[in-house]
Amino acid sequence: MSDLVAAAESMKKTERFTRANWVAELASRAGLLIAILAVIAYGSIANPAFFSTGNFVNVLTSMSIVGIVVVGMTFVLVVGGLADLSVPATIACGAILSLGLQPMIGPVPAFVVAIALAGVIGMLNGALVGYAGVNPIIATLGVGTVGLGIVQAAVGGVIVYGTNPASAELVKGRILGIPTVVIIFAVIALIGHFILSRSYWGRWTTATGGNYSAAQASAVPVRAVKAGAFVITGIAAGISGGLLGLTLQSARPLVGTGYEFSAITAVVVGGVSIMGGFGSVPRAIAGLIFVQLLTNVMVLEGVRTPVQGFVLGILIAGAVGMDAALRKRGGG
Amino acid sequence: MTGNKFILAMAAAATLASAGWANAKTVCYVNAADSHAYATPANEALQARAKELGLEILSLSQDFDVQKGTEQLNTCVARGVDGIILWPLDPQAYIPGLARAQQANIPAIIINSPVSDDAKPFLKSFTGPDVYEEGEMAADALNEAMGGEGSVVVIAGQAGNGTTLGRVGGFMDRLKETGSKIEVLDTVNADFDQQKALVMSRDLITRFGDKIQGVYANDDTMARGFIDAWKEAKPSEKMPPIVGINGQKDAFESIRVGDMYATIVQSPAEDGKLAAETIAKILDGEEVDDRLPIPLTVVTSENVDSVEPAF
Amino acid sequence: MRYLALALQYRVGIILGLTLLISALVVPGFLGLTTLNLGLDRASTIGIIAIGLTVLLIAGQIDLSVGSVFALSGVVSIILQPQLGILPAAVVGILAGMLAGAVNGLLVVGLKVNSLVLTLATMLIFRSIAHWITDSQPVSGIDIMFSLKVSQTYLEIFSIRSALFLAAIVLLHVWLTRTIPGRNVFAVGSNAVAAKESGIASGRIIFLSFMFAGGMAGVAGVLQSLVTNTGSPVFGSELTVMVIAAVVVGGTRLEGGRGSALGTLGGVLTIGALTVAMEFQSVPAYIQQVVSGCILILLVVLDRTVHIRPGTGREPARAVQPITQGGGSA
Amino acid sequence: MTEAHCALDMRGITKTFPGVKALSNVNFKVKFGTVHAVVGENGAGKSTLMKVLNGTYAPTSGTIHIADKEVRMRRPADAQALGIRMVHQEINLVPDLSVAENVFLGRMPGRMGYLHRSEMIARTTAILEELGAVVKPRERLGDLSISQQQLVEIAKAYAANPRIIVLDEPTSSLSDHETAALFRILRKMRDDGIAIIYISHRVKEVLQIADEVTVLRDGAMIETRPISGITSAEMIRLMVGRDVSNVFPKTPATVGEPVLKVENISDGVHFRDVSFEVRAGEILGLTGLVGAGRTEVAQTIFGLSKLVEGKVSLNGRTLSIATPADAVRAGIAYVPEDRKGDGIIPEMTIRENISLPILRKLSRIGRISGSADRALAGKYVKQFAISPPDGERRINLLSGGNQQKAVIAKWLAAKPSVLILDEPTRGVDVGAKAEIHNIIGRLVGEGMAVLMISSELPEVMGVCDRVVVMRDGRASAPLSREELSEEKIMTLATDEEAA
Repeated sequence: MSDLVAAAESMKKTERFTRANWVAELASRAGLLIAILAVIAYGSIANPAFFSTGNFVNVLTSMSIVGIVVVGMTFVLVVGGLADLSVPATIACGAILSLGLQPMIGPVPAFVVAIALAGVIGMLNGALVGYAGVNPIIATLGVGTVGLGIVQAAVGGVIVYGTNPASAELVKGRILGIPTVVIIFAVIALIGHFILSRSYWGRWTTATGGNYSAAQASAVPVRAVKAGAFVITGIAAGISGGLLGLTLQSARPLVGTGYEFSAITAVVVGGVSIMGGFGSVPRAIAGLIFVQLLTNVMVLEGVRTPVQGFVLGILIAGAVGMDAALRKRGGG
Repeated sequence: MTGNKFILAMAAAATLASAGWANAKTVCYVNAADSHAYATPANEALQARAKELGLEILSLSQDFDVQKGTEQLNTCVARGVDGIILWPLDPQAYIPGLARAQQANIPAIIINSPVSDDAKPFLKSFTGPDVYEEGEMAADALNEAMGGEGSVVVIAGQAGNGTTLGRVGGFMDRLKETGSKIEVLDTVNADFDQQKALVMSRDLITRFGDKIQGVYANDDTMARGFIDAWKEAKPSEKMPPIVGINGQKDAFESIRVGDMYATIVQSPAEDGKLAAETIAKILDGEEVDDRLPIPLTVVTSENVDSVEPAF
Repeated sequence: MRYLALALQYRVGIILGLTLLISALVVPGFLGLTTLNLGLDRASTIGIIAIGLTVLLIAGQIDLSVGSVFALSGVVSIILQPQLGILPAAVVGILAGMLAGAVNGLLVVGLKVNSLVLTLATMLIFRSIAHWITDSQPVSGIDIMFSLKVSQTYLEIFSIRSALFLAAIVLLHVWLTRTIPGRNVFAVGSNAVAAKESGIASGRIIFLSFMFAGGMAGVAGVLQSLVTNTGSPVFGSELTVMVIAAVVVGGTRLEGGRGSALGTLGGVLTIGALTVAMEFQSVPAYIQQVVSGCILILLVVLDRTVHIRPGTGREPARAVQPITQGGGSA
Repeated sequence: MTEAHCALDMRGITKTFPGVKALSNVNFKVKFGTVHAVVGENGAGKSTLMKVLNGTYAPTSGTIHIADKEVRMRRPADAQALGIRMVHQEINLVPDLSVAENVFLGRMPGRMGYLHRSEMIARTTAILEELGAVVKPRERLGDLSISQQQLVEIAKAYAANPRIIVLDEPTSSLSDHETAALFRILRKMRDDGIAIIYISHRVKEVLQIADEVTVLRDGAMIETRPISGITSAEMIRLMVGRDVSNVFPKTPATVGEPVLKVENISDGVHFRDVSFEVRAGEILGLTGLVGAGRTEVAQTIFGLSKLVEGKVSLNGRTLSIATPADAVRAGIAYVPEDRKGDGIIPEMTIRENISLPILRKLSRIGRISGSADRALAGKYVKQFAISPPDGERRINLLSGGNQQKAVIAKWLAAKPSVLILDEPTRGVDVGAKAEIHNIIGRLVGEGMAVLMISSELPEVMGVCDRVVVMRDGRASAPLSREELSEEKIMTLATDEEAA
């Protein structure tokens, strides 16, 4: 969100060539903030239960797990990698391993191994997309299908239960009144934001997505950078899956279903361009916050599940339409 | 008549297809999924029992996809198997397939979930637990726990899914039937997913707060989601009575510590076994009842130590 | 190298042949009319949708919403049966599919947005509408005997569905290779700029391709609903991935400009044969997933890494690749 | 000559872009049944004029008459409807369709949508035969060589039965045999009454094929003359036509040891057997016609394309360069020709663009030092007077010249020992051009070795210490400053015998 405030400030400093440009810029940068505020305003009026610490903590807690995936997915979109559809497999892998390996090697090593293996799935995606040049949709779809199949074959139909209540308590507990998962999410988001906006790897990521051949000609190791985005997403999804397993204390192969779409939705609604080269973690998280608050309000208002899907669909379509319109006008 | 020709063709195809097969009778088993907490042990039990009975099982997995299942039913008919066991995921969609099976003189039974009455003529039997009945039992249990009045939330499975339809339908119908004063505040779809149930329960608790005097979850996984949400939101308050279905191990645990009021145990092993035995009987020419239930047990704190969890 | 190139060109045929060969060896009684009939019938739902998607992918676009359109059309065609009668309702169902496709096309062409994300959105929207109008309950048709008639087998090989699919494939083949609009679809997908400069209305072609894809998904959905006498909002949720896999296995390029009806036929039959063979052996669904996933990856990696023709220069004029670069590049 | 013979009459055409006057009051007349050559240096306004003619640009002022009727063209389709066909130098065809389908793209013969394939193929075969092209009509276009594709482009324009056909450097990728065939068909088209506008650098070819020639220079029409009244030397003089020494002040520098040395390199496709060396404190010019392989040489040295044969060494050390990152590490920098495509990351700021190649050096434990980053950008923004002087500006909002300065800054930041500049002043206005030349001069003054690719002869003449001329993938021996003359370079670049 600091990004948005900074954006508003830089708006004042930078003069624009035309009015249309100015409006486009404002809409692009502050639009989401306004939308979030609008949802909060509506929610507060419509339902007294909405504007309460308890509810906001709930929303934060609920979005933390998918939020970690969002951080990774931001890298994939920014680098021009379209989407990582293998997330459900990676999450399942993280959840099942982090619980299933507990009795053998203890909770912490199990968690680490789970994330490492998720990273390996990410590397496989990365190798296919970055080095072999396979279309990301097909590559991640294929890897995801195979990965999920293997996970299912490995555990059969068995629900994997946690055996270490202490680790569950740790994850479900609160530190200074803030749920631990929220803190973990915040830390990962900060790290992701740092990498994307402050580190050379992040700059490379943006450059590769912005203009692949120019980045290549500028000595950026474009293939590695592209692959890296998928590794980052793999690791993020692994962490997400691990935490999911620990909070639920149970894991099934299909535990990660739908997370890929939720993550893509948040990132796209956040205004990160599907074409790559533009976007930040705070933007994506603002998108996530918006979607989550909207869902929260809808559930509180008793809107039926199918209608919620409808609204979400309209939202994504609107977001990409706006992105396209702004791009045209912004002269990119 | 085309019908006759049709059957003839089918019979010819059947001989063709079964040529080279062992003499053992082959039964086609269209199951719900291969990798699922309830379905897997049920499948395994069915396979094991069938083997004992000398049946060859051709196991096809729908993977919770009705469309796939209807086509698999065609595969079974065309394969000219001796019998069909179907795990329906939809009350209607299989009827034409079952009708074709009948035309081909292949006896069919269904397990685990009911289908609409239109399908009755095409079925020899319905074995195993009835998701609709489970809904009814859940209504009774909740009615008892709440003294016949109060307001509840229903956490349902996937919208449109056969199990969801049965378990919600049975529950609602039973409440009406018994004249219970229990009022349903809202029904949400949490897709049999613990995390989704957790997230939605948080919102439900925020929305209704203490108005939630009881909870009915379509399975224990989602019940668990509600329990966790309640503990987060109101750690000091007493848990409202929660009724789940399936009889999972952790649900038993919750009942023991008082987090949950009841679950309904259905044994997947019994479920599978009964189906295998029933089809074996039919193939031996015996008459079977059109409804062969397996015992469903409502587990509360009273009997939790004497009943085995389902899985 | 020459043999490799040749092998690569006909890889779909080879994969299909291998699948059949291995199946015949492993599965007793696999080779026979029954299997053919079955394989065709099993493949036809995927196949009919794949026909629409083949055209769309050649034009350089993608539609993730076909699974939802499939459900929506089916629901519409069943729910209207009491008012309109079976056949008119079926027609309306197909029209609903075309309308859904038109919405996709209009948004992609009009807003110039990336079709991947846009159809991700409409996938949610169309599915929601299907849930909405049915109240999430499956609806059943008025005449079950009609369903039986629709799903009958003729000449021991064809069901109406599979005959329709094969006929459509032949038509598609003719259309794609022998007609001017068909060739123009390739031109738009391969180099939209060059096509436009030569006076081809690429926007209209893309729009119509979307409409066609929606219509075909509608046809498949309506047929499914007629065969099962049921319209359910949950139908087809797993279809899209299978269809895209079948089309891509058939050698159609996800970035546009390349693809063929016969390739799609090969891809669809491969997946159909694979499914039937593995089901005959009671191979668990998850292993089936692993196998088909591996085949998919193998084929696309081969496609990317081995260049069929050595020694020729690079491709002329950077082709516009809407899927990877966004739809609005015209 | 009656007016009815006048196919095209462009009167008083002026075209201004923000800040640049690309064409000023150009009068240009072409008769039916003639081949009319348009010659001029790069940037003389030829391509702008042709874009006005084919409806891509609307002229700022002036009128266009086709066959004596005034016309207005808003888009290329309008021009096509009027019977104007362009053959671009860059191939713009559909790689996945067959040759015949490309020839008839947008106009395939058929009835009710059904394609008359045999007719299309027969007609294509006939056209290709007339052109003397060894191309099969059924072949997939993407499988053809570039020169074959070029022929298909020409065949496509010809097949449309145009009234006016514009060919932009059509022979740049054709062999002698193919060129001869092309001329044959051009003559036939001329005899059929088509007006042919022939844009070329190759003076010899112009003399061979054209009936009339128009010389453009600096956006103005210099002269139109019948070909019989002009010699090659005269034509070159008219094209160059300015006092070279004043425009490009050459700062004297002390030339030192060889820094970059390439020996017999080839990439297997575009060039072969190229050798030269670049010495410290010197600017080596690499010139030649477009398509001669200059850019490919630079890209190969920089690791963007694969070196198949030969040796590249820097300061006596043989290099093995597989990627640009290797080249940067070794001390080679490359300012690419295609600024939009390869030079800038449009969505990024000036600062982010400048520091891209050396980000790792600016970083500690992965984190980019914000102050070092800003300082670097600030330094170059100031030093190069990039306008607006704000490193936080998105680079695609700058003018071409300022973008180019930023791209050069990007590479200087990497502190290379050799700087390769590929057309560093293309599409840049006069003021920025001078600034860029100053910068280059300063750099060699500080002892840097510079390899500069340029098509613009005055620039090459004015700035370079020695010049290597390329033609058809081969490099000439370097010419020293004393040997340099525009005529000599032109001859080397176009003449078969001299190379």
